[in-house]
Amino acid sequence: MIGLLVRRNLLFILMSLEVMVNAAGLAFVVAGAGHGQADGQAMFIFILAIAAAEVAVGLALVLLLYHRYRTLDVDVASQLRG
Amino acid sequence: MLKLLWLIPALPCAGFLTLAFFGPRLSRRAVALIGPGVVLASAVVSWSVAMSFFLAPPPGGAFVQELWTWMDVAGFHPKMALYLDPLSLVMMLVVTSVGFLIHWYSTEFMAEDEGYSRFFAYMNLFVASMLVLLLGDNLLLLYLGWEGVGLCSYLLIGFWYTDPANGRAARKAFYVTRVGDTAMSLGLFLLFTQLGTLQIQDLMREAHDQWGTGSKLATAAGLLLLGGACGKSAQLPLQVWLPDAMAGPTPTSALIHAATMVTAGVYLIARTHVIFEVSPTAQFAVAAVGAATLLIAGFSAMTQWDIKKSLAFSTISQIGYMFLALGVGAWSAAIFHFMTHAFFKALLFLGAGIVIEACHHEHSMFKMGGLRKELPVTFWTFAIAGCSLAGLPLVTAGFYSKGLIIWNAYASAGGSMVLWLAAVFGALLTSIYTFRMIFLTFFGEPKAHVVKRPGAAMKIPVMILAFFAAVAGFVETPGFLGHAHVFSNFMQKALPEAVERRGLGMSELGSEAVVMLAFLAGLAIAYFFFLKKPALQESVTEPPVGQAVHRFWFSDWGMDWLYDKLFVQPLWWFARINKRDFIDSFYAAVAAVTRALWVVLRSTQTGRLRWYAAVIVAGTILFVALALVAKP
Amino acid sequence: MILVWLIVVLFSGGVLAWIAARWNEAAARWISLAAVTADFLLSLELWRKYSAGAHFLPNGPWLVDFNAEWISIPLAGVNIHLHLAMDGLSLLMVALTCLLGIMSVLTSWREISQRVGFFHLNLMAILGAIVGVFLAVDLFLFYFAWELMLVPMYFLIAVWGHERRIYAAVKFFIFTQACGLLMLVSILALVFAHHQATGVYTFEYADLLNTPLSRGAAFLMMLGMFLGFAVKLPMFPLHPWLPDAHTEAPTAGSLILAGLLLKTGAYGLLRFVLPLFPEASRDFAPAAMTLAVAGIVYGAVMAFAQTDLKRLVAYTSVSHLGFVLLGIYARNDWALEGALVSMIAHGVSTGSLFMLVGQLQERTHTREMDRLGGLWATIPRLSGIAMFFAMGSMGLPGLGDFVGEFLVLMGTYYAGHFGLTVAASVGVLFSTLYALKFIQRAYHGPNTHQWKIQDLAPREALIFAPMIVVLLWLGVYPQPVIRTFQPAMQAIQQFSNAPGEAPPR
Amino acid sequence: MTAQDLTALLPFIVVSAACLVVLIATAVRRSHAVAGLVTVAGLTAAFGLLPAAASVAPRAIGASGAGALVVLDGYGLFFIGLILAASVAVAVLAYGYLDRQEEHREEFYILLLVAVLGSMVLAASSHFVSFILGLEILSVALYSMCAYLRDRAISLEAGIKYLVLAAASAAFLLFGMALIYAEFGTMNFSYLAAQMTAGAYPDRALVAGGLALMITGFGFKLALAPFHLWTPDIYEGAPAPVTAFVASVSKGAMFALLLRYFSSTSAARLHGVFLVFAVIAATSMIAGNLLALLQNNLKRILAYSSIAHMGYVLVAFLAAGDLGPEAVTFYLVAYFITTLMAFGVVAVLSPAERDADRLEDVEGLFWRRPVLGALLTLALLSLAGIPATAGFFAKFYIVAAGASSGIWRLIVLLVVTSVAGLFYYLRVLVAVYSQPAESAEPAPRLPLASGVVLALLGILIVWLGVFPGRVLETVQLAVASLRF
Repeated sequence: MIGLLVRRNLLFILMSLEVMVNAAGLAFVVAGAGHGQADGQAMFIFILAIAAAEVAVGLALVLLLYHRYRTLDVDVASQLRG
Repeated sequence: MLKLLWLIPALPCAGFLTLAFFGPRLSRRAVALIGPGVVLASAVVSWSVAMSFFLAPPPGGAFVQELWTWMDVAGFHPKMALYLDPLSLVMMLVVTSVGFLIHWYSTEFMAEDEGYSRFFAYMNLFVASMLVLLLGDNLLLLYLGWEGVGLCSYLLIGFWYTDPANGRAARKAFYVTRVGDTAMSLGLFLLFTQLGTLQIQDLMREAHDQWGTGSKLATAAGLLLLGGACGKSAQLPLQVWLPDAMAGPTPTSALIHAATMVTAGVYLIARTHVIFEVSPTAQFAVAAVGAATLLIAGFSAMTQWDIKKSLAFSTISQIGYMFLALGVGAWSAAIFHFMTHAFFKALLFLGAGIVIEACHHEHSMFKMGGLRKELPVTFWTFAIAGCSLAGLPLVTAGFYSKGLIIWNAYASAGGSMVLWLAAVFGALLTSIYTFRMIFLTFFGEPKAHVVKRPGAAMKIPVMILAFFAAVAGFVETPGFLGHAHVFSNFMQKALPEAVERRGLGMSELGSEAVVMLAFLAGLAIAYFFFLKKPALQESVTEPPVGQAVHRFWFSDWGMDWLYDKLFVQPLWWFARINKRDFIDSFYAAVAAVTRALWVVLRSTQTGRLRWYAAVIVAGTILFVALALVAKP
Repeated sequence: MILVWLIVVLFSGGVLAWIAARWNEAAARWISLAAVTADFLLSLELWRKYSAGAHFLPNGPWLVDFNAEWISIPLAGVNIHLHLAMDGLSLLMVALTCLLGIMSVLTSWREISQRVGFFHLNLMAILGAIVGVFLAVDLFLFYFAWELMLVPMYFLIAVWGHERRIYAAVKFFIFTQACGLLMLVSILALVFAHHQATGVYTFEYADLLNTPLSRGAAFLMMLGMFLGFAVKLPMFPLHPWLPDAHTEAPTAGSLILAGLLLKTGAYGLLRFVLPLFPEASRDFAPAAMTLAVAGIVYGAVMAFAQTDLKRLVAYTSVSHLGFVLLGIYARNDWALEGALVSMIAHGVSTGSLFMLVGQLQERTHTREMDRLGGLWATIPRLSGIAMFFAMGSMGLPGLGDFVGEFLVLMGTYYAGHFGLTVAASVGVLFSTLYALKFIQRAYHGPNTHQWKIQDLAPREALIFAPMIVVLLWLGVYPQPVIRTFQPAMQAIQQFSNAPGEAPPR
Repeated sequence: MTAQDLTALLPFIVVSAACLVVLIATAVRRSHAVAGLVTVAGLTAAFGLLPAAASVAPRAIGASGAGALVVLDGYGLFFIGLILAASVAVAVLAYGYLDRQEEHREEFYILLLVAVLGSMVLAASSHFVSFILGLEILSVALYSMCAYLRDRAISLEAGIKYLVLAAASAAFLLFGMALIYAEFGTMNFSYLAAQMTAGAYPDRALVAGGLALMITGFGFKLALAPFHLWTPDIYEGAPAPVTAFVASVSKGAMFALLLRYFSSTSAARLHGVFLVFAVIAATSMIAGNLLALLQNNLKRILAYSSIAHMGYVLVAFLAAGDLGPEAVTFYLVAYFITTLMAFGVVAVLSPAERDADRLEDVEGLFWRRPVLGALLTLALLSLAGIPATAGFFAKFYIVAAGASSGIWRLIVLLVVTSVAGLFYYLRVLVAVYSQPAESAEPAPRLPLASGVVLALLGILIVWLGVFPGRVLETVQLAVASLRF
């Protein structure tokens, strides 16, 4: 979560997002283990799939950003305000 | 014949309507015919009604003609009804006859004025509303006439509207009379809520039965009605408007500000005399107001240079006499003085009109002089009226009516020595300023050359009025001069008899003698000051004290300045500063606050991604904390 | 069924006029004129039928009743009816609406030249909504019509107004809508309180009348509703929207604004606030009356301070409506009767004053009194009529306003508020100030700016004839109006008096 | 998966089939007309099959052990119907809008169908797994739809912002779910409800924390107060039809789930959670209305007003008793129609290169295009809650619900903020009715299909405003089935 707030590079933001989602997945696995059910792991697999989809679209957007602004600094894309 | 009573106010009203709507299209001749003609017709009808009233007096001495119910709201049902009794009969006769003469006079006086039809329309409306006032059966109808008359005086004073000064004088008149009317309307509310009716006759009966003498309610009602009367009749607290009202054309001053309207107050108090009988304090107040006004106006009249202003002040002081008479309980004397005053004061104004017209609209008496030879008819009629006003003994009507009032000021139930002295001193003042006026305008060397001779239409009414001014007195002569009580006997049915008080220090003859003395003294002083040695005037007014006194009296005892400072300035000041309605700024402030909030919130929309993420995280932390902390 | 016709005729007239305007604009004007006159005749016919002996229908003090299903939600037990009903009060109000409606169409004959169709659509929509307000007896329908009134009025001011019309229109909208929503909250609170007591959701006026309410709740609800109506009837602190809305609205707009919209406020107070919350309004009465008197005096003084003609006339409405409010809260027969008569008289006299100022503005293109002056010479007929109505608004006896004000003041005096009566009479005195200033500045005085303008054409003078007649008739013989209102007032009195307290005689 | 299950799932099947067909069609030969037609056909077919699915309702579908993943009851079907109808409107508007673009227009429909599928799953879900799956399908499709017009910089920016923030809030949501799963050991709403009502959960803090975290997820998706900062940027950046979709369908589906989740587990009655929701509602009403006061961009005004409207709906959501859910559902229906109308008008007006969202574009619209002007006025009046429009009755219903459950402070706040709200609706209205600036370029030709849709929406607004009885009945039926 800290990475998301601190870093300016879009790639790094995507990476920190991945970490956050996986952390939630891990929490599920632990919860599942606590109750001795397999649901936790099943949920984790779903989360992995979702994270993958997100990253795919994210990278596509990163490409577009670089193509347009020649930089990965996310603050460059802040025309919309007010 | 009595059935035609409703015709009397209806005729002038019809005249007003025709002139108002079709006036501009009618020729001058037609307007001159309709205006006075209608009033003449009304005068004729009122005389015939008077005749039938004399010959076959209706039962109970009064005749009521009901037209329609005006309103009927749960117990309050004033009717549009006309009530005729000796009091309103006399008033009606005077109003219609003097009214007609003045109309006839003004056909020529206003000849070259462009608002000709408008003038006669207003005059007819005035006569109509005055008659409604006089004949009104209940106080609400009287109030309707009362305000109508006020409106017409506003319209007529401000007749030459192009000059803003006239407009201001007209508005001043309306405001001051309106103050009086408000006091009167409060009186009406008090009377209705306490006694349950505004019908004058049963109001009087109720007042008599329910209120014991000296009851506070009666005093309050009396004082409120007195307030109304003072407003309309320009008595002490509210007399500032009458001198300025002279801005109107002279016939209007003659009709409204001399003969009829200003005496409406007298009529009101006479009509509701039971209330004043029930509360002696109110009655004494009337007497006090009368006496005070009488003196103040007398002094002010002496210092005026404008002939009409001087006449205006003399009217105020004469009405002061009438109030004095009402105050001491000499009801019929007051009405008698009203009748005589109407004749000679109207004549004085018409004469002044001729003089002003003759000297090319010159108002200042000091610039006139020696008109005796050029305007003989005017001079003689003016002189007769002047003597009648001053009270030339035995011959003029003024002497009898004023003498009667002065005698009653001492002799009658409410009378006292102080009042009598004030009345006598007033008589002295009256004769001084009257003769001052006559000597300044008609005697001495001619300063202004005469431009315009009065035509027949102006001379005949003046002569008729002069006749009445002289003759009218013999109707009511004091004891030692033939003891004729025709007038008071006639009034007997409507107004109670003035009762003599016991232990009188002096007889009627004595008081009449003193009055004659006062008249002669006044004549001498005036002759000595204004004709013999004009230089003497400067000697009086030169020293600073004399100058201060002169200025003080001239400006109506500083009343004008006082009211201006007290009421007019603060209102204008408030109007200037508060044009933008300060309540509005409160709502503007609310709008400003919302705008400021908007600016603050807008700044949160920075557009930077990381700032958004930070806010989301902060929000989450806050809510988790909130959820944990909150009690289950 | 006739009640529905009253509303439908107006709305359909508006739509027809809008469509007709495509081809020629005069047709649009004629259609809307026809619609309004038809309505006027309907109301007159109703009046003739019912003014004689006002007999009641079985279900409450109504003369004519129309009830139809509207929104019914059987599950939740909510059934809102399209319940229109007319009694003496609403009959007179509808007649006034139609009369002023005709006047507004006539005055805008020449004044509105662009987008005539849309103008008449709005005009008819407002009139229809106002008639709806006067007839609605189901609280939801009343609120529906109440809000519906705002939108066309907003358009009227915003599109056809003068310089600062946007500011004025928005201010008008927000003021009325804010308090309207407050009213909605109190209506709903009342409905739910009724639901608690009787278990059924109903917006029916008759059923809601005697819902048992705790003192505090009743006061709050009453306050909410009172504010909703007080803003429309510009009570003293809530009045700043009125001068702006009036000055910027076109003549027809300000005529309807002054003549009718202010009356809906007073009508609401009479019809809903007094009967629904008897004890609460009795406790609140002294406060309301003081505010009313403050409004009278403040309105009069502010009118005196203005230099813009329309703002002056607008402030006079604040003062006159102060009288109506005073009358309503004095709660006895004379005051209520007086309030009604002055409502009608004010509608006529101020409406005509606005029409006059409109005509003047059309000719001289200015409303500033300082630039006018000495017009009597050039336009005697218009100035004469202006003088007549100025006298009317000053409360000259013999004209409608005086009868109303006199009765109101008498009622207040009888209700024991001596101080208030004196203050109100001083207010009347101030009314002379502004009336005479209006005449003096505009018509009298020297013609410094050499105005050479063309006087009222006979046709235009004809517009004022009925108004003059009505005002005079009200002044001299107001009996028919009073008799029609009598039964309705009895009903309101009987509802609005707490069971224990006998109506003050 | 018995035959009944399949019939129940028919709408889902048809939509995914439509998506595949469009995929293959564009792969074979790019034709905008075909893609558009298939999408609309697919959606209407799904809508048509709803009664068939309703015949077997209520069906709980999912593995027997872990409890029903998806439950297709009256409530769910009602919202699915609502979503499908809205999507048809969006599709038609998009068709008109994209027609003016030059290249690659077909992929949009695939994304649209995916998003619709996601929101349908969301509306019908009753299990954490189906909840997160539906949410992510919807969100991922939306990321690319926002950034669809690649040549516009603001579109790209909107896409990036939406992706990052949505992903972050999804993470918080997941973590919250994990905490609740850790406490109760089950992810199915009905089982959760059973345990929660029992009230015997030892570790209250865990549950409260979990719920709070979930609220972030909900709050972000519904653009409620503290999480609303993204809304104006994405609304302005994304193309008009997409904004319409985001503003209506995605919020509607999310709120359906919120309502189902919280009314079944009656978690909202927990004092802490109630307080959180009250604070959110208050701040979003205030922020929403105040932010839009002097805004000049039409889409941003509508964005802020949608924040405020979500605040109003939250007030109804907090109202206990039977009126609450009804008010929410009815308000959502009215809100759907009005937002679609407003954004539809913007979509129809926008030329090829940029969206017509500045106030100048709408200047004097009523005199240039009377029909469009009237429709926009209707939408604005409905947003402002003026009678004879759906918005009025909806707002009336909410205040009624609030009054019945006695949450007076929120009601008064609602009244005050909605008055502030009037101001900016009037600002737009003034622009619509002011004199048209001569320089304004002629608005592009009104495509027939979108015209029909807009007209239909206009009629719906008025119909709902004047005779809401019919719709109210269906709403009540749907809500009745919610409390099984």
